[in-house]
Amino acid sequence: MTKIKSSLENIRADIEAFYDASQWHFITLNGLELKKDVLEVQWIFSKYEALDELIVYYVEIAYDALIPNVGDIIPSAMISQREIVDMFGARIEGSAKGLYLDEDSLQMPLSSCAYNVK
Amino acid sequence: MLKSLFKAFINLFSKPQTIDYPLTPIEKDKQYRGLIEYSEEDCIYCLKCEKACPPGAILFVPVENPSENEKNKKALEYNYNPYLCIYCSECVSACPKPDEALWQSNIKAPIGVKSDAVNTRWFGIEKLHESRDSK
Amino acid sequence: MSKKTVEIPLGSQHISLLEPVRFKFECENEKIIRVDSDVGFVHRGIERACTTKFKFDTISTVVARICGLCAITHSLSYTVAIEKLLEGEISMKAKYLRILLLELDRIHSHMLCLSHTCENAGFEAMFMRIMGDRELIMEMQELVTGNRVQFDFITIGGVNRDISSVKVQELRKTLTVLTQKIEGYIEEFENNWSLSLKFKGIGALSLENAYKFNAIGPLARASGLKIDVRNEIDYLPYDKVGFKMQSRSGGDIHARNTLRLDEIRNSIEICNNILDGLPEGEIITKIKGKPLGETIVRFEAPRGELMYYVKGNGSAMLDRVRIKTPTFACIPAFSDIFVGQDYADAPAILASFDPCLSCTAK
Amino acid sequence: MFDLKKYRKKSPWILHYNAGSCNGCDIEILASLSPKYDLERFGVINTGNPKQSDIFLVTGPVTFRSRERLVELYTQMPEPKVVVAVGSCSCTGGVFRDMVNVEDGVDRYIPVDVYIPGCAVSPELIIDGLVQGLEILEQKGKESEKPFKLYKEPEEIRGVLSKRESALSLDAAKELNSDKN
Repeated sequence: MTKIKSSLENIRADIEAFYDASQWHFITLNGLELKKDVLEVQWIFSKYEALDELIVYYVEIAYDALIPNVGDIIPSAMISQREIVDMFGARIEGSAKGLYLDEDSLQMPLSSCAYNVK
Repeated sequence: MLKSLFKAFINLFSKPQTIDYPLTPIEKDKQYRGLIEYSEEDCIYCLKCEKACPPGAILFVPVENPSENEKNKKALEYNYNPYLCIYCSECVSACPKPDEALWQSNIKAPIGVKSDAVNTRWFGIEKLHESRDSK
Repeated sequence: MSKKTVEIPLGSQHISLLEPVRFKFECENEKIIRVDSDVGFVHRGIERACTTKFKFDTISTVVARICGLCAITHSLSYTVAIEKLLEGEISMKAKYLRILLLELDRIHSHMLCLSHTCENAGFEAMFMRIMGDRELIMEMQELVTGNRVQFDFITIGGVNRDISSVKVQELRKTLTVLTQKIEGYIEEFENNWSLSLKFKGIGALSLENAYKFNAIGPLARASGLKIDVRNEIDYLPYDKVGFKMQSRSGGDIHARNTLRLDEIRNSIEICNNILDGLPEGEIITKIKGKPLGETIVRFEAPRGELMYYVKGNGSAMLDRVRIKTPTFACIPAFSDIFVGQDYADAPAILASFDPCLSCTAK
Repeated sequence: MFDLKKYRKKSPWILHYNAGSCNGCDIEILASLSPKYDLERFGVINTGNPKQSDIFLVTGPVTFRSRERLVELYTQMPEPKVVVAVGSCSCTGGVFRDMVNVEDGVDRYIPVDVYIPGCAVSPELIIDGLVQGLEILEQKGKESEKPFKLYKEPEEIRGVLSKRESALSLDAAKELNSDKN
């Protein structure tokens, strides 16, 4: 597992330059709460027909930062983006809430500032 | 065509696949994951099974007049809910005296009806359990 | 102007669906032109419970309850992740027994999918035939683990139950019976007129689209994309037990079904190899400590690649458990296949994906 | 004329809804319809239509999004009807008890007549539970035939719970709770 750090401005360009659909398989988007208001977002890729070759691009951001959408480069990232939006309350361009959660369920369940709407 | 006719003819005389279940009971293997059974005399009240149980189907709650057991210093009583149990046998592997105090039998779980109040009765026990922890 | 398209909902409760999922098909005459899906009916909040409610040594029974069909893959991926973090090494016998159960699980899951596709194509007799033979596998699983569906067979450091030589003999006998039955199915799926009419050339996914939408599992392999995680990992000795990559090139329902039959054959071969070369040794080794650090573990579930990301902080509670399930990653590909097909074929196409919604929503 | 009530017990039709289970119980329901355990011996057919069914099989702890559908399906079924909770998680919540997006058990929302424990339930327990359900179905059928009385004798009110009362109130359960406390 190789981890490559990127920044919020560069991440879209980095992924666009790196991603080759016939070589790399996009696995998923992962969110991780580092501190109370620092969120780590990871884009995980694996190589086809290679022994456990994983590449992880990650950024460390604040909760209210706007994460760029990579849905046009990797179409299958759209649904993972919606999950991160639901689970952490992060903001991603062009991704709406409501994949899993209802209005009366616990919002942002995986972050430490989860809250209930009454 | 001929082949399938031949097959149909064989099937006509072969034994049925269906087992005659409610009339003839199925014999269970010794290792079948059935009800968890408990022996009060051998229990040493270490509460390891309670901590290991993922859904919380084993609870020890305080009672006023417990049955006599010298190890039971806090006057606790064993409660088990077969409708909440997931039959994973984590409790048995956590128990310091498996096969004596706590073991997994190969008896089928019981079917409940409305008068058993399987859910609502357990809420009361959970409340008692919470009060034990807060003390 | 009158409206030219009509919206037809399917689900959340429907006779051809085992699980709650809602589709909204926008149809023009018979053809589907757009699909909307709602997959969140089964969301239970397991990822949160793994980090707040349960300690790390009981989670393997909890994550097994994410999905009843690939329960063993879930608990195996989680345990391997913890073993990697604790740097524990397990015995060869435990590894072999893990592969045995994994492959038995794959066989029964594929057979369920095949029978379900047949039922949705209107071939009730074939459904009954495959379901009847599937009981052979279920009996084997009950023999080895003590339960038919949720095994709780895998624990941190090895497996829970040993397998005796009497049981090995019985397993061999059943596998021989099963091989003959599978040969019968292959003939039926290739030659039967009503099955070919409903399956051949319908619901096709091209190789470019498989790459584009990152398809995985049988869906991708039926289109010719050679992705199989069993080929890309080294935690389990898959290369020693005779694993062979299967792939087809059609991409339609027929190709998916025949691919599944091929995989069942290969799995039976693997099971036989394991029973022949089962090494001696302990089935469980004690591993102590608390997980610290982060790791990614991938496994091939019956439906495709399953990924676990586990991060521990040195205490009994974990920091994060991220579960990526196969069906979840396939949803973009699914939606692409539906476009341009007849509405009447929708249930058969849906069944051929073998979707697992309880995995998807966790 | 046909005597419908007489044959209801001979051929109950079932409706199956998955309210968020892990699929384990659902495939076991399918397996119990398959040749080995053949539920069709009892006249059982799996229908997808709530308006034609007598027995409602629910699996899974009720998730937030499936609550509405569950109650809707229950109200669409004609009387008399029997609800069977299949599996530990639909009885009490099972391993999902107290998770964030889950209601613990089906009986928070609809009255349950038969509880089948097990994770996952084996087909023989499903058969046992359905046989139990058939008896309750027959009883309920008889009860619904009785003429509806506006005025009730005081003893009658105390002694026998009417069908509506037993369905809606959890009095018996509440008493049990208060005894324990």
